[in-house]
Amino acid sequence: MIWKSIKVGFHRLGSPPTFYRFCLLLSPWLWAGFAICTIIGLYYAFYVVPPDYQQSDTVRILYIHVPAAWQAMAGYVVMAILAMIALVWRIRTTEIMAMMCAPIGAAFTLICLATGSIWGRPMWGTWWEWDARLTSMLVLLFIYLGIMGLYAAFEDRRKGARVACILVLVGLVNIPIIHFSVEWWTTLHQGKTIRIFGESSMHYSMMPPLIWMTIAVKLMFGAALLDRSRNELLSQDRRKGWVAKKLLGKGVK
Amino acid sequence: MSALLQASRVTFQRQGEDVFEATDLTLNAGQATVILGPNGSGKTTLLRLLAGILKPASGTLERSARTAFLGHLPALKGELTCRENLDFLARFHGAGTLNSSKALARVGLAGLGLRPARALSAGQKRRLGLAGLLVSPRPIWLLDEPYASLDDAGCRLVDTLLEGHLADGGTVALSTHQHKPQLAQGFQTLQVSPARRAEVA
Amino acid sequence: MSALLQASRVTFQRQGEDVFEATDLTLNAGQATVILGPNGSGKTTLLRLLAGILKPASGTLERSARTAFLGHLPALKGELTCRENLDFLARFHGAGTLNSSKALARVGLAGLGLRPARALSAGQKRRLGLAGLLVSPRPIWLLDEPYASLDDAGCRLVDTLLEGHLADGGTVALSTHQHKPQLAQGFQTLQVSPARRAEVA
Amino acid sequence: MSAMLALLLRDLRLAIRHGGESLMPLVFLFAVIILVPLGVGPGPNLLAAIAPGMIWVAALLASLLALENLFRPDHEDGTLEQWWLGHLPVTGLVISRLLSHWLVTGVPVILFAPLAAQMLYLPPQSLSVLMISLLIGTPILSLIGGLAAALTLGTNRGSVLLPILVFPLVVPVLIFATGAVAAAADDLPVRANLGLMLALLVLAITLVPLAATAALRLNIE
Amino acid sequence: MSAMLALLLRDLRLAIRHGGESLMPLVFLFAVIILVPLGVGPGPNLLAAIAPGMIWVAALLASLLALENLFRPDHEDGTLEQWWLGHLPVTGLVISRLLSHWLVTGVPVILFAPLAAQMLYLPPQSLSVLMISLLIGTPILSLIGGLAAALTLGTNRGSVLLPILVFPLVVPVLIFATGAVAAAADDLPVRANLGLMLALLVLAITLVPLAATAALRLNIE
Amino acid sequence: MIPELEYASFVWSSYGIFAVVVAWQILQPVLYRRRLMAELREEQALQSGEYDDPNP
Ligand code: HEM
Ligand SMILES: Nc1ncnc2c1ncn2[C@@H]1O[C@H](COP(=O)(O)OP(=O)(O)OP(=O)(O)O)[C@@H](O)[C@H]1O
Ligand SMILES: Nc1ncnc2c1ncn2[C@@H]1O[C@H](COP(=O)(O)OP(=O)(O)OP(=O)(O)O)[C@@H](O)[C@H]1O
Ligand SMILES: [Mg+2]
Ligand SMILES: [Mg+2]
Repeated sequence: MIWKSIKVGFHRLGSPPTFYRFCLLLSPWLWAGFAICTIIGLYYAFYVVPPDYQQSDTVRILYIHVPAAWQAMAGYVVMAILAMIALVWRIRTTEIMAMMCAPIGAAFTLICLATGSIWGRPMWGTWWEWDARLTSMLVLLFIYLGIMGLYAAFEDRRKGARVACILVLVGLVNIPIIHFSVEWWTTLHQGKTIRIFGESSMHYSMMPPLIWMTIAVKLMFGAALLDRSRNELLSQDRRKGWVAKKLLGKGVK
Repeated sequence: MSALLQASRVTFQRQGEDVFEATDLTLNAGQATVILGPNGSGKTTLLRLLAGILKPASGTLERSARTAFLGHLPALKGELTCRENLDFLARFHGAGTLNSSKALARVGLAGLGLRPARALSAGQKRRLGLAGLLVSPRPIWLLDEPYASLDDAGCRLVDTLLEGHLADGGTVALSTHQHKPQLAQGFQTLQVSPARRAEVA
Repeated sequence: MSALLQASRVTFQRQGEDVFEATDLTLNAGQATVILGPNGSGKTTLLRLLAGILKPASGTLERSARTAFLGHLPALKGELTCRENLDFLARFHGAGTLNSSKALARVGLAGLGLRPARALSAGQKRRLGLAGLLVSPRPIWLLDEPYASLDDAGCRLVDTLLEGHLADGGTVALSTHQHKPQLAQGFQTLQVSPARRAEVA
Repeated sequence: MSAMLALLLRDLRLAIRHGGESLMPLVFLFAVIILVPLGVGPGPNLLAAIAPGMIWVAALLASLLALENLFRPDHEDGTLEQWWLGHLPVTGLVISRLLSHWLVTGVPVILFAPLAAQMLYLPPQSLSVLMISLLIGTPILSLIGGLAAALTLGTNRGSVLLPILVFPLVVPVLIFATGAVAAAADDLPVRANLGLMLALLVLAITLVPLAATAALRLNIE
Repeated sequence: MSAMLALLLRDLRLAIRHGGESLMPLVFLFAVIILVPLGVGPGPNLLAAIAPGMIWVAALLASLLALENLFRPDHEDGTLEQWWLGHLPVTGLVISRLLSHWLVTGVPVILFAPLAAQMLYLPPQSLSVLMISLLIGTPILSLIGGLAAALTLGTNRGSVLLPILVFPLVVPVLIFATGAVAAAADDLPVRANLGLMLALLVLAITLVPLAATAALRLNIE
Repeated sequence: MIPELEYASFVWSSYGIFAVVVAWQILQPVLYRRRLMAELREEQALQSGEYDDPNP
């Protein structure tokens, strides 16, 4: 029953003009939410939170490092879900959305790696170490890049998307490895300190900016995803009737 | 007459466009089908669809017997000898009553068993491909231009092979351009027509 | 009539055995020659000899003009687009009056210039091969089964290309099986006969 | 089963008859073994330190090298599309092909590793760990490489992508493997590294054949 | 001339579009640069000692790797026989093909050698010698490899022969080259080694194109 | 707000990277869209025959 309604919903969104309108309407709201959350988050991060007694001011890196890390992983999960739907039901809009997740996810992975590395210099005395967490995160970046490259390498965009979706699903195994690497292997990287349920070993005063930034980053992911998907759809369907209609009509925004 | 293969409203898409118009086709035991159409109309694509190599974008396809597909590409390994190629096919698809040597003799390649496949002439390669059909019993034959590069004797050979296969309860669909099969029981034809492009409104 | 290519008593040997009987052949400007013979009789070998790809084991061969050879193998790079393939041929053999786009249009491939050659159908590949003859002016055309895989329109296309080439003072030798050329001025034929095996004394 | 066996035997026959690839792994191994002492000078300690890295690099390169020929020739001569004629499990054929890749590129390196280790003065207690790491690791290389080869088969830009896809995935394997051997040389525990590799192997074995089958299917269109 | 140029340009285009081979030399180089320190541990002296050997092995492997594709694809799709249509000097085409092999396999290694040397702590005074040895040596690798590829083109047992033919011929080159770099590191004279290499290069340049042309001619029959 | 200047450069460069990457994510779709629309309009104009040159 639920499955069916989900499927129907996807099919309705699967119609290119509807999807196009959906993206057009939703994305500005997401951008606005992103802006607001970021401002609040940055305010907390710089004015409210005291420096850590151990890590002093470098702890402020956490407010971008951790949201970016989480989003890099969450973005991958979203992409994998979309890829699954695309492969099973062959809905074109989900194919496109899955593919468009990759560059955004790659961007967040890059942020996580860069900030982590910058943070590591004062904390661990090294920019880089081949430990399990760091290595698996680097692998995530390359998987993202591989997906983008694979998609771009096909002339037939739909075929490219479907092949790349297979890679997406295979690459999914890397996500739990990233997450649990600190528990499975002794690593330089610190273990789990933040819990949503139960006692978090992080001081409560550090939580608000982290939460705000996390939400901000999620909204941004959604907004960028919709923008990119809309572009890609337009570019793929450039010879289709509905695009021409849009162009002839009130002029496309 | 039993249907060995049944396709209804099958289509195939490349780059989001249909290659040919939705097609219905039934291959009955003992009956031959000739697929006609100009270059690039989609005959090969259709045969590959029927063989199960491609997945239809829409429509349904039912096969109730094993399938052999002989395409433009030789599907032979040039480094292996003719006999090794046939032995491999027999083991890969399951051996039948005809062994490799007999199959070679049947298609007029007797004595070439130890020759590496790449040292055959064009027509001999096609004949080796035909021999591959014989070493393993598969009721559905899908042949893409089986007459290409064959001399007159070769064309007659194909006709006799087809008649034998049909008499054994097999079925065959083949595409061809210049030479039409000469079969005692005749054949049905299917004209492939390229899909009209979606109009820009 | 001037002879563009003259072969006298040429033979070719594989593994110490002649492939075909010693052959005489003269290709005159404006004249077509059709080489006939069953599969494996040595037509391809003879054409490759005439083209200079193989060296005759005995006999003499004189060519007084540039030669184009279109064989069973496509001599195309599948990764390159149709236009890139033709551009390469034009630069490699020296460009003529027809540019790549016009040559493509001439053989019925207009609009496929940006398609990688491997994504063509069998007949379209053969047509691309024909286009390769047009981009660079070479008076001697040696064509190995130019009609293979072509539809009726394609066969007529080959005939018109041949007539145009002959009218320009070129010459052509071609091998064929099922379809014979339909030329206003007719053609001479050459029957290739496999060499008799040296008898075991 | 018999189809898988037939394919495996034919692949090995072709490798012997045709492929320089079948000797290349050993060429690499011995190029490395001969050249490294020349550059380093015959100091046993130095050589011992670099031995596992060298042997592993040889294994990786041998594996990478043969990837282009894993599916492409079969694609080009039409043999690959015969896999889908319906009465055979294609995944089985993919497994058989990957197995023959491993037999041709991985096994020779494993077999000659003890000799190479000896020539590079690897301490005996590390040798067994090196062998285990090769046994676990080289199949991973074949599996990952096979997946990448299947994914890129139909692309225009072919295999510029291949190393990009393969490299990030196999480098961790090499890091863990050489880490294990280095740990063994220092009498440290090697469990963690080898366990990780084993986990990767299990993952690869379960995922790759299915994913590669799906990718091939899409690419032969 | 223009035919040679056309061939060269097309070969390079194909290398970019199709061949993973065009990235493989760099993949090798970086596999070596990243993995060796991991296997060896970051001791600058040790790394410096093995650096020239490693870089040279990468160059050798890159060159060997591409040999199978030097003439075989052209042979199989019928492009090679077009070379003999009479109005072109085939030796020129062979030279052009060898040149493109060197451009694709040798030059990237040369270009990235300074970076690799840096990362492996090669002493600066050896770098220039390393570069010179690569400049002289990599064309020799391409030439010798090209000859072997031409010789083995038509054989049935294909390229099991290839490494067997190539290896004994190129190992001396590698020994002279790494010897020269090692000598430079110890401030010893390098003339003798480099001179020998230069002699080899001259020899190869004069002999190989003709011999390869003859071998190809025989093999396309 | 950052009393200890010792680590300021680390913190600021982190935030800087974040800002740059986010900005790029905002900008890229917009730029791509511009190019795409220009292309589409041109194609459209070509097809409907009312081609007006954008650079008169
Ligand atoms: C290049 C280096 C680094 C990388 C690639 C990296 C990667 C990651 C990733 C992927 C996560 C999310 C883990 C998850 O939730 O499953 C994370 C979380 C975190 N990282 Fe890093 N990190 C790096 C350096 C650092 C440094 C130097 C520190 C501080 C000393 C640090 C502190 C944290 C903290 C506190 C968390 C939240 C932990 C939690 O999950 O509760 N990271 N990092
Ligand atoms: N791999 C491919 N990618 C894209 N288009 C292709 C591909 N293969 C074929 N086509 C196109 O699809 C159409 C149908 O091709 P197909 O090979 O089925 O034709 P065909 O009827 O067999 O022609 P022929 O008589 O020349 O063999 C052709 O227009 C061709 O250009
Ligand atoms: N590379 C080779 N090595 C050994 N024998 C060969 C080789 N190529 C062809 N032959 C043999 O030489 C004979 C002539 O071959 P050729 O290709 O010239 O025949 P053909 O007349 O072109 O035949 P078809 O009509 O089938 O194309 C054949 O018997 C063939 O088996
Ligand atoms: Mg066809
Ligand atoms: Mg022939």
